[in-house]
Amino acid sequence: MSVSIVPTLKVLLPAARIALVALIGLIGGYYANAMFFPGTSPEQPIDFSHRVHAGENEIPCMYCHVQARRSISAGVPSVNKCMGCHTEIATDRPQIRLLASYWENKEPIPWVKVHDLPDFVHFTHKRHVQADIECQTCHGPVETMDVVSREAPVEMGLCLNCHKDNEVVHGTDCWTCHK
Amino acid sequence: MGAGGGFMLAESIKHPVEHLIPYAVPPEEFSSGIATWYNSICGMCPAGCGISVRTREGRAKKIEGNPSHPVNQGRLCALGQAGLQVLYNPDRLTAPMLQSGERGSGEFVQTTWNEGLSEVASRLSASTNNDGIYFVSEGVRGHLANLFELFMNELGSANLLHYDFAHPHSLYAANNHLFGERQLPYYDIRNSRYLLSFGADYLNDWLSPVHHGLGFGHSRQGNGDARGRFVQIEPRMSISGASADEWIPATPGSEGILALGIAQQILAGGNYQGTDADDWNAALATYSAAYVEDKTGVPADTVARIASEFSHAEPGLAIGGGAAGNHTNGVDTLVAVNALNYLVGNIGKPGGVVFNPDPVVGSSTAGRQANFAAMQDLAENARQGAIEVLIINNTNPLFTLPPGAGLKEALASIPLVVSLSSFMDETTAMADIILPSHTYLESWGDDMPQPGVGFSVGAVSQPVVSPLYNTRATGDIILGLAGKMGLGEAMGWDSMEDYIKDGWRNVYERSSPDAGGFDSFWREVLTSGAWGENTRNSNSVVIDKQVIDNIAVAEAEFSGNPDEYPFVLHPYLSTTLYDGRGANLPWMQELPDPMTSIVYGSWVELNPQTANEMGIQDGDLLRITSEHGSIEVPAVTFPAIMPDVVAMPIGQGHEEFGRYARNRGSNPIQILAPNMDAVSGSLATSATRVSLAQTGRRAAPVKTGGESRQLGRNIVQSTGADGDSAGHSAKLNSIPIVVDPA
Amino acid sequence: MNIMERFISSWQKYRKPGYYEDFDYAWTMSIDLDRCTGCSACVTACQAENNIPIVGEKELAKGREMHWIRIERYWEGEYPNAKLKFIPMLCQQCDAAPCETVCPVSATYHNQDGLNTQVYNRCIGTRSCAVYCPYEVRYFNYNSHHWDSPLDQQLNPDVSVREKGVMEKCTFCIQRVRQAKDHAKDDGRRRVQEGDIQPACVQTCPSEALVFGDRKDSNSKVAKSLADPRAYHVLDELNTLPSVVYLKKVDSDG
Amino acid sequence: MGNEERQMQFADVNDDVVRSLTETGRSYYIALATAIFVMLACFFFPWFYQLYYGIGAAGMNHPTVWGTYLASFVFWIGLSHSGTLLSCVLHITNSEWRKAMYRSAEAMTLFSLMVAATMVMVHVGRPWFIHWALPYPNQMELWPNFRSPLMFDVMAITTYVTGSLIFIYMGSIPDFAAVRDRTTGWRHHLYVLLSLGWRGTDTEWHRLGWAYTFLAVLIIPLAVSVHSIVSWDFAMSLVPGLHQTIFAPYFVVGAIYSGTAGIVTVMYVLRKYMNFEHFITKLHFDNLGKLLLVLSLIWTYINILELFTGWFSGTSTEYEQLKYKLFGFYAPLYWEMILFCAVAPLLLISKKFRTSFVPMLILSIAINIGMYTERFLIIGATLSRQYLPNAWRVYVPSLVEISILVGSLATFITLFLLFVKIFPSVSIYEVKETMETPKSKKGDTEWQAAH
Repeated sequence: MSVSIVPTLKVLLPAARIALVALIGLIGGYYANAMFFPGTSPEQPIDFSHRVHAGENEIPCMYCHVQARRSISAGVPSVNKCMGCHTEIATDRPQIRLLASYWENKEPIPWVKVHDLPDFVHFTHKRHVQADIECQTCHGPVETMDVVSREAPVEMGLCLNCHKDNEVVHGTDCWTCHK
Repeated sequence: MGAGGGFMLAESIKHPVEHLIPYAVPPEEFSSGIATWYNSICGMCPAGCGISVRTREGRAKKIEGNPSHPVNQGRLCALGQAGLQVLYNPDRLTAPMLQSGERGSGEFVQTTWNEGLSEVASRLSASTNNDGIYFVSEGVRGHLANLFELFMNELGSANLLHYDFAHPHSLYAANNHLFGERQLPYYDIRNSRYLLSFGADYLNDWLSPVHHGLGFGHSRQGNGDARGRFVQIEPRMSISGASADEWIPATPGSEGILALGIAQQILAGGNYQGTDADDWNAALATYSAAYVEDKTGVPADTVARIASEFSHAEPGLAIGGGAAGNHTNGVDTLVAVNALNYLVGNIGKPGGVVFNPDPVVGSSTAGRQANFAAMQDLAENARQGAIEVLIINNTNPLFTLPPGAGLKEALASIPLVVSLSSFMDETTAMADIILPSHTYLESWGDDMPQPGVGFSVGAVSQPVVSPLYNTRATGDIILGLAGKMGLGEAMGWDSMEDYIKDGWRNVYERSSPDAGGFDSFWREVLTSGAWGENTRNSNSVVIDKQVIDNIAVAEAEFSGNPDEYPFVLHPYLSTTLYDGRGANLPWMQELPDPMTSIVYGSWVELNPQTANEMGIQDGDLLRITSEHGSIEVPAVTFPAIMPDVVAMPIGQGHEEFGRYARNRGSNPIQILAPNMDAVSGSLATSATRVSLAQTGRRAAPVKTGGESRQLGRNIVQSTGADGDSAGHSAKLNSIPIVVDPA
Repeated sequence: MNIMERFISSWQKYRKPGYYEDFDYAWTMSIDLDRCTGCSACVTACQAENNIPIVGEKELAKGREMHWIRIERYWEGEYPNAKLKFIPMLCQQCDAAPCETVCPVSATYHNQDGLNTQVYNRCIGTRSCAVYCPYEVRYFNYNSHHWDSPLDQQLNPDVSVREKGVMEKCTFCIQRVRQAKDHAKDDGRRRVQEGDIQPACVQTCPSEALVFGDRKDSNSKVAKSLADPRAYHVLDELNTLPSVVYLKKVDSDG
Repeated sequence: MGNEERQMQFADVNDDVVRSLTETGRSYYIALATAIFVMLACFFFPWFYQLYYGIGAAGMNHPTVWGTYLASFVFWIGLSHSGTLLSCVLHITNSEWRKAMYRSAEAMTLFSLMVAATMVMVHVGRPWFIHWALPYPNQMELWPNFRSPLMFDVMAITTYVTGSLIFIYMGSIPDFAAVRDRTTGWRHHLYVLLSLGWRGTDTEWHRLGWAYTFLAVLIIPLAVSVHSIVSWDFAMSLVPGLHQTIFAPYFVVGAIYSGTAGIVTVMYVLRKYMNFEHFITKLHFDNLGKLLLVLSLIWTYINILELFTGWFSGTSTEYEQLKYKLFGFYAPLYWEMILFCAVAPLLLISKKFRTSFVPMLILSIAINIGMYTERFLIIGATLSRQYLPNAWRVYVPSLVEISILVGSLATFITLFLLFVKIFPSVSIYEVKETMETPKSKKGDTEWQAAH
């Protein structure tokens, strides 16, 4: 009787092929999704361009996101803040008209959140801004984006490395961010 | 297939979409992520504590005591904390409604404020006789009270009633009788060395519990070595009784006799040097130690001991209320108790009885307080058909009145019942028109706490959040009605805020009007949340002879004869639900009762011996029967209650009042006899005899506590008064005290 | 520093007796049993501050209460000499905490404030910490709780809402501690001072039975009450080194 | 029956064993189907419900936060002992009688360990994060807590599983080869893979023997350590009634005790339904019986010690604990345990009892019921009576818990049923070692006639 393993392997070959194809498909599918439907740059109610505002016109971030320096949340500008300029500037453009219509009906604009941390992470803009951390560190080069997308990997690793490099006091204590 | 799998995998780990929604126009003090604090007034009980409410993103997050308010000085009780759940209660009334089906059927249709108001207004103007208009409100003070007065005067009706179940009518009457004071005095527990409390659960529900709590703590440990001693006299141990150094059970209704017995001992001990000592001796002759022991069941030597301790403590303070005041001889009792203060001469002294000035705003509403008699008259008039319109504001008489009053039936013959309540309580369910009012956290108001703290105090309450629903502040509703009825010239303010502001100009005049004009004063009051003139008067009184001469305590009368109904029912205000207004707050329902650790539901407490004799186990469902009805409640053995007394908390047993309160437990008021105190006409809640019977069923109440004995494990350690035995166990080497490195 | 070294160092750190003395704060609560009236204001205050769920009657009947601070009651004697004694029981923030050693994922450990952390998002729910805790002050989320709208609008944004399968417990209101440090930083102060922080329970206590502070600051209130001859620890014999100190009830009748 | 007297031959062994693998009766399929159905209905369905609803689906409360799940975990770990452990001990003491039963015993070890692992998954509140209990580098830079007895457990059990797996597999290689040569079709291919090209040369036999013994020696301390560590999960706490030095030996003995009883049960079943009458004989039951007797005596002794120390300590905590165990809410369970694990086994003194199969079966099952109760009491009864009387509360398992317990049993049976069709459930070559060379052909025909 043969003790050779070869015939068995022959038998198993087709099964192995199928498994291989499936695996490749799995990996391919995963990256295909990540590539074509990244979901890191969601569609916004108004095509607001950070490139135009922050980039070309060099409006400082804090001008609109006033809260950032003194509050845990940077805060989105209220509609009347937008209208502060756009009652004069570029009033004819369709997107600005859209904005104006929000303003007339006194409706808030339902912006879609791009950089969203889990609810158990208590991040405070205040401390980081006051420590002169560039907004771009976490938000990526926003001033170059027409549509804001999540580029910097805002994950625990990022926070920890930064806290370590800057020797934040008790920066790696869990309760610094998780309460 | 594999590809699909991978696709789904990637899909499944994606973030959910969240929105960032900015204000169209943000309010000026708003900034996202930063908390804003507003000072206001607590509306949960009549004590009138000051609160500061923490808000974030325009929502109330936490209520804390207002440190600058002299009543509670930053502290707050459980019920006050739970005020948030009044504001955010899922069962609030959200819009004006009209009764669509039968009255009480609970069928309502929504309507607009305009319609609702004009409907009520037209009915009011159409009323043929003005006294046919009744306004029954919860006890309110300050400008709201004034506004009600004004409104009713304009309507030409005298029938404005403030109805609170727990209002201490007897105490008012007693003080008036003894000292000739219309206001309640301020009992200075903080500085007293010896507190003698006759049935007053001062740490839980009596007058101003939080303020008393502060006083208690300070008197206990705040005065260095001098530690205040607390003695509680009551048939069933209350929270205050548990915290007291000595708890003395006395036969229900005999507290007054005990007080006079003590008084007699004080005189006999020659500790009273007053000129009118002889009058007192004459008046108290009958109350010999033996007589008192016979009537009260308190040993003669105990009476003597307390008398001497009390009179030698500098100063001693005697307070009375709660069950002691809720007997047919309530006023007598409280007169006797307050007389003790007179006899030890602590009137107007720190640690004694300090008389309150009249409130600055809202001339004392005590007179307007409806006692049981008044409510019975109301019911009677209704039956006569003399009532055309009944307006109810945030009070719930159908729940807090014994059926004996017959109010529920009487309502049937009132053509129009209007409710201004924020919740669908029993009474509101019977209304034809509901004009729901704001909660106290959404509306403007002001308050002069009664009893105050010995000096004039005022506070303003302001809305801390924008209204959640289509409701209106009570004041604005009244003003609205006035407007509809063309009472404009008399009541021409366009909002409660203006009215209050106007009113406070007088206060501003009182207090040095140099401080940069009214507006800055007003801003100051709003930010600090309180205003006061912190000087206590120290005037004493002389009790005139005939008051002394006919000082006596009649025997308490009970309904039901002792053979048929062997037990005296002792209903008490629930620690967590007060008089039932807390029953719709989940936090309060889940807060374990400190004495029994029971949550959700009601129970009846009886002495372990009694339970043994009757073969009753904890959790057996008992039927409690009085001459006026019967209810079923689970039994709980309670080590500190007299064998012939059964106690039951008030607050549960709602038929309406939202999902958390409805059909839970039972309401002892339902079986109370309509007995009254002869003098004050207030309901004698403790004057009902009952009988217990096993139903054979079990319904063990939900408890959070297990075994209630220490089994020698020394968890709650105690030491002798002189701090002995503290030494050896005080080796706290386990906590090193390190000196500040900085 | 490589992983192995880190293991060793952290191991030694927690083995060193009195390691907690190196921390820059030692938050301590003292509870005067002679002042405590059992009014339970602290319980509700805590529930409001820390998003403690409304458990519901059914769950409570199963014995799954969640109050981080609870009032334990102990009867002594029989009628007519019955006495009732209250003792507020909350996480003792032990310096030698049994719960810390057992958690397999280090969801609970001793942090720089000298407190027992409970990191909800790290917890996998073995519940061993609750078994190891002799004070029974760790509470487990047996299911996901919900707040009937709009009750959820009250939830405190500074505190995470815990999901099912997670252990939770008193944190000495860490969010308030953090905030106080934050303000201190804004004012350019190095340390938080006495009175900057009051946990919800301490803040509301009507009889001022609860006192909170840093015992390293030798003239803080708590440091004084530690020196009080009435001071003691519950279950001191277990040598868990609690940061909650109780002051004995004065029982004048022995 | 009655085959024990008859002289067997090498061929018969192969025949029987291979038959047990290839020829499958309807009864087997029915049994398997039932087992799988019960497993799905009673284990997986309630578990998924619990995943959705939360641990609240079980009856646990505050402060009794551990319940039957952990009890089952300890129970299965316990059952796993004396499979491999016993087999090792007997191997290095070369006791002949081991050879017929050790394969199935080791299989038991393996499967009960698997079930135990699933019990952990069922027990924890958030099983979807269970991997955090394993040390692996991650961007959170977080590691498990190596001070935790539970971590020791993870390590110990994983090691033990690997060890047992290698041990049982190595022991079966020659048999795989034997079966490989007697089968065709997919089975043949399967065994070709499993037998790793075993030829049966002297070197191979020599190496195998050496490695086998070596591993056996290694596994003994490992097995002992595993259950000591399991006991530390409890003993390292401060809980009165758990915080005891005796716990490690107590658990190890208990484990071997219940494990041995388990083996008796399994062997009875194999003997009856796989027609192994002539491999598994009175001798085996007799020996196991003696072992059980000894173990039960040691176990009883430790129990008495526990009571004594509890009483002797004189502290309220220990004393209440004791009172509660003996006369409290769970008292009936306690006395049931004493009856099954301490009293009943005394019957084993009589040889007649030890060598009669059905009574032994009943006793072995009773012992395991008793041992499960013991684990339940250690957790349930102890946790509900701790330091603060005010927090005392009774714990009653919910339906979900009970159903999952039954389901875990079904899972075990399923695995075992699958095993007997893939593994030769008695060791062919070692049984042969125990046999003399064949005599006449006569007996053979006789024997075949007997079938």
